[in-house]
Amino acid sequence: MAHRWGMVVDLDRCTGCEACVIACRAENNIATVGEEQARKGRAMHWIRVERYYEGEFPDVRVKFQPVLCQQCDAAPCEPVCPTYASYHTAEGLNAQIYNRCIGTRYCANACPYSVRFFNFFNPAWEKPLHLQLNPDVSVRQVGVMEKCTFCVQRIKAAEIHAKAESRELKDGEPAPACVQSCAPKALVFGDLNDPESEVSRLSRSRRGSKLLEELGTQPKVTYLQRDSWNDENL
Amino acid sequence: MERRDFLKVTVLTGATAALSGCEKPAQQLVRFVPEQDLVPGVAVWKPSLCTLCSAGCGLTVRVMEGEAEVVRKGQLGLIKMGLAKKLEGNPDHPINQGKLCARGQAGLQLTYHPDRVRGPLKRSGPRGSGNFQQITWEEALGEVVSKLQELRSQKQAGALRFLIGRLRGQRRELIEEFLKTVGSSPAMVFDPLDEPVLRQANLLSFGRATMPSFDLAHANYVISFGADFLGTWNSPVAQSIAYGEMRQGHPGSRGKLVQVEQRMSQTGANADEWVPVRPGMDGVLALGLAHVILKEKLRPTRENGETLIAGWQQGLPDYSPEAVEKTAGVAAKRIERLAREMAAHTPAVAMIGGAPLAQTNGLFSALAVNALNALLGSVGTPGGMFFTPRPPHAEHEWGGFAAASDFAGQFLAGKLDDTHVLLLYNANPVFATPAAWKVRDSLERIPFIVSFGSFVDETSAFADLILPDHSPLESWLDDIPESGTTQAVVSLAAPAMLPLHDTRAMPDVLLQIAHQLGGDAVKSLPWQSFDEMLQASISSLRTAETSPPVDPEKFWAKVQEQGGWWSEKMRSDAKQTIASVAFGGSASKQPAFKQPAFRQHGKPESALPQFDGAEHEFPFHFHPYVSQAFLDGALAHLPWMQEMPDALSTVMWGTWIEINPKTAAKLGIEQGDLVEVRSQHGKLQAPALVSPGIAPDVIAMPFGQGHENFSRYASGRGANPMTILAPLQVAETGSLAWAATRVDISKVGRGKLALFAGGLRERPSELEHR
Amino acid sequence: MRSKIRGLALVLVASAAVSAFFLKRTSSANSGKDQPSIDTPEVFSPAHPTILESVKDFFGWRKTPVQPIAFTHKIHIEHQVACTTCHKGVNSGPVAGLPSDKLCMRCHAFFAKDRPEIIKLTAIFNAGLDVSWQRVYGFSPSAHVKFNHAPHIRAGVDCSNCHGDVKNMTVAVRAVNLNMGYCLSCHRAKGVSTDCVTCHF
Amino acid sequence: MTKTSEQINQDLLRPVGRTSPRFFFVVATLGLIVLAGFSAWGYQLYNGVGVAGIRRPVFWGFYITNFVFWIGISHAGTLISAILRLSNAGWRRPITRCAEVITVFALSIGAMFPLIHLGRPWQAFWLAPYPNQRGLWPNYRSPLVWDFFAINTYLIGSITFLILPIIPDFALARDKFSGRRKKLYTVLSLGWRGTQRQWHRLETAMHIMAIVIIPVAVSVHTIVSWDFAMTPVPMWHSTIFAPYFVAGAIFSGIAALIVAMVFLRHFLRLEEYLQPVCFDNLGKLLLLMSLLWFYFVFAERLTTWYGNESSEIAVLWLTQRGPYRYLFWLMVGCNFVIPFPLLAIKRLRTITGTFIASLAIVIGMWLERYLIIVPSLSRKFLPYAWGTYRPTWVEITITAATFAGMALLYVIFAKFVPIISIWELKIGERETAGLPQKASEVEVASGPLRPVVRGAET
Repeated sequence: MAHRWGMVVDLDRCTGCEACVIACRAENNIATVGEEQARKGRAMHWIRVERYYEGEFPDVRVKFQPVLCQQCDAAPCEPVCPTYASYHTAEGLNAQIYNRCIGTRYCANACPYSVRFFNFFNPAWEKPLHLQLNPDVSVRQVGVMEKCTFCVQRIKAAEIHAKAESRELKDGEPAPACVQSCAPKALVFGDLNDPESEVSRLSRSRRGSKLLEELGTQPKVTYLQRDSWNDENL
Repeated sequence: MERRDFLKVTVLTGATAALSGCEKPAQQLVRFVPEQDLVPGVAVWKPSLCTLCSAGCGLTVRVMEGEAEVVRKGQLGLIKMGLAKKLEGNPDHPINQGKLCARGQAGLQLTYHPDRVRGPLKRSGPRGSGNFQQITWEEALGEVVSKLQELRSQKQAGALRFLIGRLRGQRRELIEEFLKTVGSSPAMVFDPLDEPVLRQANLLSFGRATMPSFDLAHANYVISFGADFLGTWNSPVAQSIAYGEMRQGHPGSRGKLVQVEQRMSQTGANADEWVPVRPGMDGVLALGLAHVILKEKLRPTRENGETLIAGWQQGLPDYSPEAVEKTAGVAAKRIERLAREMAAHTPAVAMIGGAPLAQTNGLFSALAVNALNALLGSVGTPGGMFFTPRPPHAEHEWGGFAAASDFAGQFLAGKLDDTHVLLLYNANPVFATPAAWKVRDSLERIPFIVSFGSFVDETSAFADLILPDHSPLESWLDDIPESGTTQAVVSLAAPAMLPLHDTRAMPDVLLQIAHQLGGDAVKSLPWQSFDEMLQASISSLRTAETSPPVDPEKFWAKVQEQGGWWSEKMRSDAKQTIASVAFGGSASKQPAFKQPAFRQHGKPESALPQFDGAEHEFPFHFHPYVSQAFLDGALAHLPWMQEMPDALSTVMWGTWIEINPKTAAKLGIEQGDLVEVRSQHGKLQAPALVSPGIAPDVIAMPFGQGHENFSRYASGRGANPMTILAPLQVAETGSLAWAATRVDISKVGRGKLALFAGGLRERPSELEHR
Repeated sequence: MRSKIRGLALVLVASAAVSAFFLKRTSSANSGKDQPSIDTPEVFSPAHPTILESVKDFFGWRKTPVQPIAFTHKIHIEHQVACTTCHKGVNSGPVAGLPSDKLCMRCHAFFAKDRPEIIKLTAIFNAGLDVSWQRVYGFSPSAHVKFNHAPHIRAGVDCSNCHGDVKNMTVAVRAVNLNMGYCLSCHRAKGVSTDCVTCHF
Repeated sequence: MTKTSEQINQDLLRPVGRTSPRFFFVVATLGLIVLAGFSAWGYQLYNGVGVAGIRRPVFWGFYITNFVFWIGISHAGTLISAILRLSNAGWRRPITRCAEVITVFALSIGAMFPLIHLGRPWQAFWLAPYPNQRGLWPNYRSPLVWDFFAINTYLIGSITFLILPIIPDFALARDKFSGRRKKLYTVLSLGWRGTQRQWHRLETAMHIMAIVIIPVAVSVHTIVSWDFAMTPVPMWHSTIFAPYFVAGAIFSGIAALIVAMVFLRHFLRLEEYLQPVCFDNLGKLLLLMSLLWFYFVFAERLTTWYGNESSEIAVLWLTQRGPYRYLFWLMVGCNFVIPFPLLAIKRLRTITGTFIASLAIVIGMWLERYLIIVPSLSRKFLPYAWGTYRPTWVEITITAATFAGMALLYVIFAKFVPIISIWELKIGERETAGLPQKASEVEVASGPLRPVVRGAET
């Protein structure tokens, strides 16, 4: 049976440490754009930890919310792409094919989650920083759109490996870099077609909800809302 | 794109063109015969250690064959070698269990940093100018040895000093051994991230000058006084793992986190209840809570006959909720509620760290919190606090930087002045001490300074010689983590990759120097290279748990392969574990808490903090804090860290000053305005960041930026709060009270902030129907 | 300082204008400073080094590689040397490795020492250098494609399918033009996935 | 006024025949600006689109604004002249050609902008469906692909629509001039001899084109509006967009036409041909469109405000009250407050009046497109990802260059082709004189060409 990759983000566990942010950079050769460009809003973080304040001092609270490509089943980014650079794979991923992208940036406008990032310039690594680049992921050139791929290179590697050993993938075997690095286990990744996988189990939680569900994008990332501490003894 | 960018672009174009003009294109470079045989395209995972903070996490390094430009025999060429591609947590390591924080992962860039010192350097310009010229290792070592021989012949061995950063395990042993053999005093330790005050308190309360561990996974109630234990404090990864368990690990029961502070930290942002308190009043608040618990007899106050905490028989009359409300600024009702909650939801544990310990009354606060833990019965019990046991072969704690070795104490005692030769390793006091200390000047006076640093920073800019160390990934490493686990751990790792540049490992260089010096040095340091020393040191552990002892070579291989040694005992069940390890494995039921400690230090008069600067002249408390990205600033040169948006401010590539919206409005300051902060000891400028998560009378600012000379990425970026701090000290310890400065602020113009976030709130007010 | 920068800038702008055709394309500089310091190492970037290069890449004109040593595949294969002996990693991972002369010398320290090419080889080896073989195949970075040898070999795809009749080649030549059409035709024929993300990521 | 065809030829061929130094001056100045635009584009191609001000989340900026604006302007000619032709409005005769020219040029300029704005323009040909070894085709679900087809169709159509009625005038010029000009016009006139059959064919063709071109024109701007309306972006995802855009297009088109006519009238001294009645009638049309535009904006804003959908309200307030308020109210001023009295009050609906109104509208409509695109993108659903946009010198230069380019093309065109359709005008003259009007008859009696040639001989 075909896989259907999905993720669960437990906001009650997330601490906003941003380990996922750096793990993603390291895994996916995301360019560092520098101060001038960062100030212009060209910084690229395929996964980001959104921070929202609630209330005023002294009764302040903060909500951390990791946001990455939601890999929507009805993705607004896909139909608008004139060249099929953004399209839906059999395993339900929103693939972004860099070399097919001509840079209309239409998908980025259509994406309600603003998780698509554009190479406004050719990326640059001051030598020997380029030695850190991951050879399993292509280095994007100027003028193409890029975004979270659920670390498709890791998924492919795992599948190839499993095939070589002529076996099925185990639950949690392919893990995106962000999931792998998450200390409080706020991120969980797996196959939604397998009802017994941890990700399926958690996405059925009563705390579960989808980001901007009302837009009908049918995301494959489920957010488990923050629990509140209620005092039963007093 | 503004004019100057346009300039920049063209300039860069020109520069690269010029360079590529004079340089041969890559495929024309010669190739050297590879020194390792790797299967191209296939990744291997090698264990290593993270050295960036005191947690001491274990790493696995993804190594793949790649082509690097290297210099061999003075010739530039390409070589195929194993290159570290990614750092992840070592799944078997008891501390971080396969996880790794953002900083740890960015540690990869230490190795590939373009501004790394690529070979030994000799100062060519005036001190501090940062002008150096390349020399050979032979020349460099020769110079050092001759200097040391000079000292020895002049019977001035004492005039050799070694200034190191946080350093544990065999590298520390080696340095101390080396110093002993040349007859000089132990190394000075400079680690701005260390908590000497807490160590002192723990020594007094528990007889252990060690950082505590917490069994958060099984705690039902956690109250943290200023400790950013999810972000930067103590052992963040281990604590985050446990925190996840506390929150959602046990179906049906979810622990509560209460954070007490003035400026909302990353941990505060995750708290279920955030309790703003007046600066330096954390101890008072802790005692207020204790008062309620005693008064309402919520917890047993006597343990097998004797009073749990001497001096508390009267029930802390001075700390009634009403009294505490006046001083600490927390409502009496709230204090009572909190006290009842935590007493009703044991195991409940209290911790203290960061700013509260950097007040003049830090020791008092720490002792108060320790006492509160004792009262809650959370010392050495599951869900409480305990001490990670030390491995059998290293009982004495280099971890415990007793005040004796603390830089602050020694420096202020003028110990640097009679120094003739100073060796520097991983310490940057010029950057990370108050300008008022004038460390610069005393370095100026030292005739000869040698740095082992991999980068030219503010301190090693004063060095006459730089003998660059390998990057951690290129080195033999070992470490003895102090906290974060119930197991005794010795981390150890072989180099994950060959050195990229013409660098040498500091321990090897030290051994070589010792051998060139000859005499006792050779006897006490017989090893040719550091790995021999490591093997020797760890072999004793063969007998520790397995009997009959395993074959030494096998053992050595196993240790290397799993990235260290950790006791298999005390792994399984935390419950009896913690009881047994709470005090260093010695299960003897000594009283968890020493009364005398509190008698001396718990006096009400020592309760209140002093601040530098008069309130009317400097109306705001200055609250510097450890940066999520750069810690104390030692990581400011990593581009990944610079571009990582700070969790709360979302600032990239810069620094900022946090101001409460009301305060900002009163002073006519808006987001991004350039603000000047003045203390009695100096002033600095940085853009304002208006944030609801800070008290109106507090101005907060992260450490880490404001480097004058620390690689292209950090130099001349932002401002350094250290420069305006008052040289106040924490009572009864040498250490710096870095949170005790008062300041005044004013708008001076328009600043530049690179913010990643657009909006501050999920439903901004503009969204509402008007 | 400012004026110095400006001066330098002007000079460089001028030089840029003159030699614009051969200039490196600019890319977002990391250091985010006004101007890279003099000791800036060369920057690694997927940008084409010159406009000319970009045009060549666009039309897929590649120059035929010139090998430092005229290695004859024919002879070696006749002597029963398997492809995997030298091209390490093909059957275990994505990349087909190019051998270092260490490997060559294992045999050629003893065999065919008198041949001119072997003498060249020995000379290079004795100089402590490696032979800088030029890749014959391989994709342009602008193709953003990741090819993995191992699964193809496991699937029993013969090397000659993509690399031509190497066993009758002297110096290897690019016998097959490995464009996307070529890959697809085979994938279609064998009923293998033609999903873009199978190769492009 | 009735003029002999003699005078008409004299007046209308004058600019083609004689060239003043002023012409060269104008061409030079405009040429320089256009050149600057092209070098800015070259600079962008060389370094990457990053030299423009676009950023995350505002990925579309000036370029797409200009695209929509120019496509809008292009609705001036063809559509209007087609409608007027079908309704056989007499006053159209002197203005049809200047209108159709605007269409062709505005369209070609507008069509450049998708290219300018692309990240990798050298791959733009992937928008065209052609068999290839990759087995890949354009994504026909994408509005951008619809755009590609619609605009190309419209361009071809309007070029034909422009060329057909010029042929007889080329022939006239051929017979009138000598030397190099004669050669040129001989080629251009495609062997037009003014036979009955030719006239007949021409008229049928014009009639068919006039009918066909209208749905095409409407479809073009409908599709342009769908580039926005098809995406779930606050204030974009709206059913009102298609008619709103079409109306806006015609609105700006007429305004542009009036501006152009005023300049022609002044510089080519066509006072007797472009008479106040044309401006008065166009003014009335403009008034209608202005009201229509106001109606659309009002309807759109009211429903958004009343619906109070949080993400849309954010955009609404951003434009009404936020940092974009100045631009917004300037737009309302330019598109309604200023033009309305000027066009509604008969006394003010003079040439000057309509000219001022039209200038205001051209500016206002550009602002409208900007205010549709940028605020929506800078306030999408997740506040964390909000951002603002500021154009750079590159975008500004290129934008300026397109306006200069439009003027330049227009001037050059007017240099080589009589900007008023001579033969149609003559038919108009006969109409007023109550003579037969079918061109074929005219041709048989005293065709528009032969007497002129005689006149030239005498």
